[in-house]
Amino acid sequence: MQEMINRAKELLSDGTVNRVLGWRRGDMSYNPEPSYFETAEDLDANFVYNGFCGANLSKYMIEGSKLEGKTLVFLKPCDSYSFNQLIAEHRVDRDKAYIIGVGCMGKLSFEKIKEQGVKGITNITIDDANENITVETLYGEKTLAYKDCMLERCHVCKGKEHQIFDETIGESRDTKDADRFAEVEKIEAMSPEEKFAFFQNELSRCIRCNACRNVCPACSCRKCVFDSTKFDSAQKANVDSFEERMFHIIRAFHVAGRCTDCGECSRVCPQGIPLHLFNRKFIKDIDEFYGEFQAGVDPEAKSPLTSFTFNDVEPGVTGGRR
Amino acid sequence: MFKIAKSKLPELLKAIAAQQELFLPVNNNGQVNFAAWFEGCNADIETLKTVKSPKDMFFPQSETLYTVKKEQHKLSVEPQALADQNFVAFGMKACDIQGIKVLDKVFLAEPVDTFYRARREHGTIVALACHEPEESCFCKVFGVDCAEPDADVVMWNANDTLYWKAVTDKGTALTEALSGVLENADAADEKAVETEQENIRAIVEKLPYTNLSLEGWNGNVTEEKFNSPVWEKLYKPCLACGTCTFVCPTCQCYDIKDYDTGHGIQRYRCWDSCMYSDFTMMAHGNNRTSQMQRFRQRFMHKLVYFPANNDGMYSCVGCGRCVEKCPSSLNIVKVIKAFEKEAANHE
Amino acid sequence: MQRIGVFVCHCGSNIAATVDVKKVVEMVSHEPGVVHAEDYQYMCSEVGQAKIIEAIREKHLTGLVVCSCSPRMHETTFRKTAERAGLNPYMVEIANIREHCSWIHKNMEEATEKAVILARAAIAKVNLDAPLFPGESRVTKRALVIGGGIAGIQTALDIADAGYEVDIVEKTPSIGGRMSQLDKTFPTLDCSACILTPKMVEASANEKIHLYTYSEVEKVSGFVGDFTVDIRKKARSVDMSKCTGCGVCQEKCPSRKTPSEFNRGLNTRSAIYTPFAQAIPNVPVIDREACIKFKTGKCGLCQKVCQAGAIDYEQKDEIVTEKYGAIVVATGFDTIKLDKYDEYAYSQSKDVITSLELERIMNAAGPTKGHLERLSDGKHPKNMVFIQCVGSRCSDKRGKSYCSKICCMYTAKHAMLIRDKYPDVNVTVFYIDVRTPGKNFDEFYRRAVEDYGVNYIKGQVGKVMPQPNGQLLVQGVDLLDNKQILMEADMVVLATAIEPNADVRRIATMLTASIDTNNFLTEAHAKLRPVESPTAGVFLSGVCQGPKDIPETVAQAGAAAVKAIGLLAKDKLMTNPCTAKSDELLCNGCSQCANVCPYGAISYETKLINDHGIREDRRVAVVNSALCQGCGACTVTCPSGAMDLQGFANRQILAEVDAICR
Amino acid sequence: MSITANEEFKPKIVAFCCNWCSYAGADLAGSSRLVYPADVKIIRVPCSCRVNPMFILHAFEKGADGVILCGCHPGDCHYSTGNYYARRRMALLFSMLDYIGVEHGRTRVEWVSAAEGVKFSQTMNEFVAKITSLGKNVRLEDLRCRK
Repeated sequence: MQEMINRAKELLSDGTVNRVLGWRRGDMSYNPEPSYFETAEDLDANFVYNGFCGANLSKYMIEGSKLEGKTLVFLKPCDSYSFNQLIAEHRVDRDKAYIIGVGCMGKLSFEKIKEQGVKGITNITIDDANENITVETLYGEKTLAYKDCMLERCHVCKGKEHQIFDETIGESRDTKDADRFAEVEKIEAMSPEEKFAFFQNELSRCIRCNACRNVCPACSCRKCVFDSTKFDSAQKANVDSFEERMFHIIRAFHVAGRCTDCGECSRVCPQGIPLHLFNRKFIKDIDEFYGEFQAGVDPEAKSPLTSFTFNDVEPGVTGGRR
Repeated sequence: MFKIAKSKLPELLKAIAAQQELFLPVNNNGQVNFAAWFEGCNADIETLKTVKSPKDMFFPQSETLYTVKKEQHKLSVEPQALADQNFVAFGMKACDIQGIKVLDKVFLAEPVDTFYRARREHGTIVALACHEPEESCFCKVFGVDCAEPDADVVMWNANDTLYWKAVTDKGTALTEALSGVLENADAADEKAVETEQENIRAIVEKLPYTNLSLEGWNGNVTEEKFNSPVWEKLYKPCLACGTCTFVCPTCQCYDIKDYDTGHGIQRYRCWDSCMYSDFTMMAHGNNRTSQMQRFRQRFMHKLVYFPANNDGMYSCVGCGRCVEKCPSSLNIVKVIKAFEKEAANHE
Repeated sequence: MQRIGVFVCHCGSNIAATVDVKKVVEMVSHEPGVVHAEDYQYMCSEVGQAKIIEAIREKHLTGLVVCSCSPRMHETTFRKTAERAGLNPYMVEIANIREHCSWIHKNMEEATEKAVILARAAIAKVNLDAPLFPGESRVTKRALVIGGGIAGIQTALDIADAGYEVDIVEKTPSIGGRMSQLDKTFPTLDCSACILTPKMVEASANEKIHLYTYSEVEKVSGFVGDFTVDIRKKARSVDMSKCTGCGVCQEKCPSRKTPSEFNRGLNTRSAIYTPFAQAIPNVPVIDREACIKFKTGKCGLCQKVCQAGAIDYEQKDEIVTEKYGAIVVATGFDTIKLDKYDEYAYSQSKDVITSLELERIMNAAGPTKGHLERLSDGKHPKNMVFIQCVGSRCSDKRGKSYCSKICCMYTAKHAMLIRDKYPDVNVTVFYIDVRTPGKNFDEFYRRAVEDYGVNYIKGQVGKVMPQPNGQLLVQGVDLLDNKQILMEADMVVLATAIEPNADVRRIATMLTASIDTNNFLTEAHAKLRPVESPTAGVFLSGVCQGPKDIPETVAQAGAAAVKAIGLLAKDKLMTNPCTAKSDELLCNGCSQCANVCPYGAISYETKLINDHGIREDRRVAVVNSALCQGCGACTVTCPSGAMDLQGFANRQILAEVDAICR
Repeated sequence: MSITANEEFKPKIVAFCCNWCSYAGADLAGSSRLVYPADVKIIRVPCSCRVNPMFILHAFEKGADGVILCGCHPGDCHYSTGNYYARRRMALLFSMLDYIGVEHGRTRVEWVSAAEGVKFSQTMNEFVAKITSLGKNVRLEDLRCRK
């Protein structure tokens, strides 16, 4: 972290960048926020980078690209896929960004920590090796394995290679210990009734807060079709009915072939809905139907839904069934 | 005062449900929210905070106001029936009850919102004191005592026992109907409750946000706060989602929309969020065009406009849901602290 | 709200026998917006149309629904009817209650109910219709032909013959193309030069035709009827207005080691050169890579010997910008590289040659002055082996999946010519299939076999092995006798697959014309619009679209010319108003729509947008309505719904769905 | 609302047909008097690529029991490439519908040329039979649209 601060100060002072986009220390151990820094003092006092800095800063660069001069942005390996995809869609300006790829040891989930019976957190310390975290609470102290507190997405990490950067700082650790499509396959194997019951139950919790959409770097529309009167789709009703399914299917469809599987949607869902299951289903189908494709690797690549071959599979052939 | 062993909770719930409709915190796949009771439901009174506040028992996220039907060239309007069934809101916490009081100010003031009033009248609130307050709680800042909620019935959760005290007539009526399952409490139990309250209050004192100062926030500082340069920095991480508003126990804004059912039009209202770009969109456009303005609106409303119109009552109750749920880790505490810091810098 | 009139047609008894038209009239009259509903025997008749016109005028209708036969039948009729009454023709929707209802249903109640629903859907759609107006764009009456081979020459001649100006851009120093390299042509054995040269002369003499030789297309902008093209005239280093074509410079040039492109590298040429004797224009160019003057600054011999003073070492590339109404692509082909086919020993032996090289060897102006001889030792060959389908019909990645189409015929030609001129040479042809679909083609091939004794073996050659004695050992298989063959040959000729000229990719990108996986330009419709590109105003001539022989190329060249003439003959183009339209406020500028547009109709502009008080420069999509054909692919690709299709708008289709489902 | 066995279930079926091939194929089915059930209602679109997945979900939301999309055969698209995009979009959408537990077969894509009146009619007969066997769409409808 100190290396990041030092480098950021250098780049600020030599005029390479006008500001730094990183994470600001929160008032709790677990709530740093994405933030801009413009002075060395501010960086020294408030810049933080640790396991709780899960937020993908690529999305902030859409607005960041409109600011005067260059912005130094810190991107984790998975964030860099999103940045590339945003370049492909002309939503960020490469020339406005100075990208430092930062290492990643896997990011922590506040929910996962609480799930392990932790209440009244007063302080969290992460050991140097990122093996354990010690949680001090009003009701006693607890040591948890770092691995058990990681976000789902880190267990199926795409790898710790930055897809785009001007320089890199910090080390990474391979955190992949699960199959990315295992959950999807589990659902695919269910009967239609079970599938329906599963999704109905998960989506029954949806409160239409749009956190999944607004945090998503692929959902970068200036005005979402679900907020627009253009399509007769602008509905905010939260009725225990088709509404949510429509929203989540269409959202997943709109980002299909563009979603880098950064996992932000699932991270931010206040109701813990595993939203990545929608996106990952499309990713899996695209891989199966049209050949492996990872959005955000090559900004020049054509997305699978804006290309075709003469002998693509026919609709009705269902992924995971063949 | 009465009591019941916690192990007998299912029986208690069943007995209540036999009397009235029952809503209570139910765990669904790890997430606890208020929901209608059903036999075998995963009732969860240990989790301190439900994800959503319990306000939608009184002010549902979506509700139909009336239905218009078309028969050839004739239109007819079918009014929506008001709630007419008694129900019990079981396990509400002190902060959420304070939230309902905030909503009362809005919906029970003239012109009265009849949908809301009907639900309030038919609802009996069975509160639960906060056994183990958490770090994100700051209800004390708003004068809420989570050891002694203000409700029809208050319960305490200690020593594997639920202690039950009827406070109002509604509460007494419910208690009488439950005489078959509730046991009478004795002096030792009274003592146990007192101890639990002391424990709770002691923990509250140790909470990190307990000493948050509201100095400088009142109904008379509109211009000063509105024009503060702090907002411009503060709002930056805001993603403009509605999480904070939708988990908040006091946010009361709603939108009214029509839904074409194919055989009629349902006019319904649904929660809206001042964080959304089309909030209060009118024919001429929008009176708040930037996210900074929308962000500012939310906190100005909670801490300045609402007290200005409601005898100094803040429309934040310190439940801390936004602290836990904001995707960008922004929240009202950070706002208050930022202004505090700004003020300190000026001195 | 619209004021809609619904007109229900009986179509004699075609509709009325199964649909209760009176009931339909009654039911639809309650629909929102409907102010008039009536039925009539034949709506399409003069009387029926008069009823519509009367209702439009009397009831001040703003939209029409005609419940009748298929819109494919009478939509145009009723649109014209509406127009006659002063209503915008696009305010008309048809409910197809004949083909889609009365003709396929037996039960009257059921059919009537369906007819009502179809009418409701049409009413719902017309309620959201907006008047549409076809746009107009002007036509520049000049055509550009890219490529100066026989395809380009013929297209240019035909266009010029119709009275329009036409420019040919040819990359090499002379027009003529591949055909100029051929010796004889099948199936009549005409001398290629004898039939091509007059065409070349005609093209250069025609005052409507302007030749840009040694030039390339650099940039294309604009759209159908109004293209703007930058042409790079490469520096020839010879002043075309002064040069007399005497050829002295070429004789005197001391740099003579450059492989001759025209002779496929079988011999060399001078640094200042014309590709071949009959070149048009007959003005040499200096190959600056080879020229001693350019390389070392010394020499300058050509300048000294040029009586006309035409040599200009200072000449620079020049960019000419021209406007065109139509563009014809005639970029032709080349043979594939053989580096992946080393089993045929092409790189190892001078005596393994391609068919095109054989053409040059057989040609009197070629490297051997037309004598058939081995390039390794100049000896007259006794045994020749021809191998067919080298790189054609190839299932693996090395070659091409398609049939090159011309090889069977030219190989028969070669075999026949060799056997005719040198009866002592044994000719063997290894083939997979012999394909001779064409006028007098099979007869031609049969002559080769029956009259000239060419030995055809069905089977493939696995390997050609050069021997120390200079012989070639050919190892193949005879599939009919099912036996291995090992034979000696003095020369082996490879019928090398042809592929589109390498430049076609660059040109297609500039024109936003699509190309297929083999780099052939795609036609607008494989069967019905074979000489048009999906990009309006761009036409295809010759092998750039697919393998062809000379007569087919000439025929297609003429067809492309006719299409171009048809375009140039118009003063203005009326554009289809049912085109896509982008809402600037919603557009993200993400380019996804342009990626799926088959017509290159979508471009992006940076514009100052006022989005409810927020003013900022944004990249937004702009649809060129002259190019858009209205397929709607972009509308679905657009996630925000910024892109919509006029006449088939999102809300209209949803309204139809609602009407059907309610 | 439940459908009992003896109550005759009349499915609501929306068919999107491209103007150039399938709509013409439907016309040919009509002029050839090839009968198929009246439950099928056709919406004309310029090309199969005009059909937004939202249209399909919207139809289900509003109470459709089956949605079928017909377009030109791959390679025959009037706009050259439209149906190739439609094919990918629908392949993914249908797979997703299957994934969330919608009965297999409620949606279908069929390529029908202008000459295939017989195929059009056969397809519609099959599709109606399939949807009838599946019964009412309850998984994708909006309950508010029920009568």
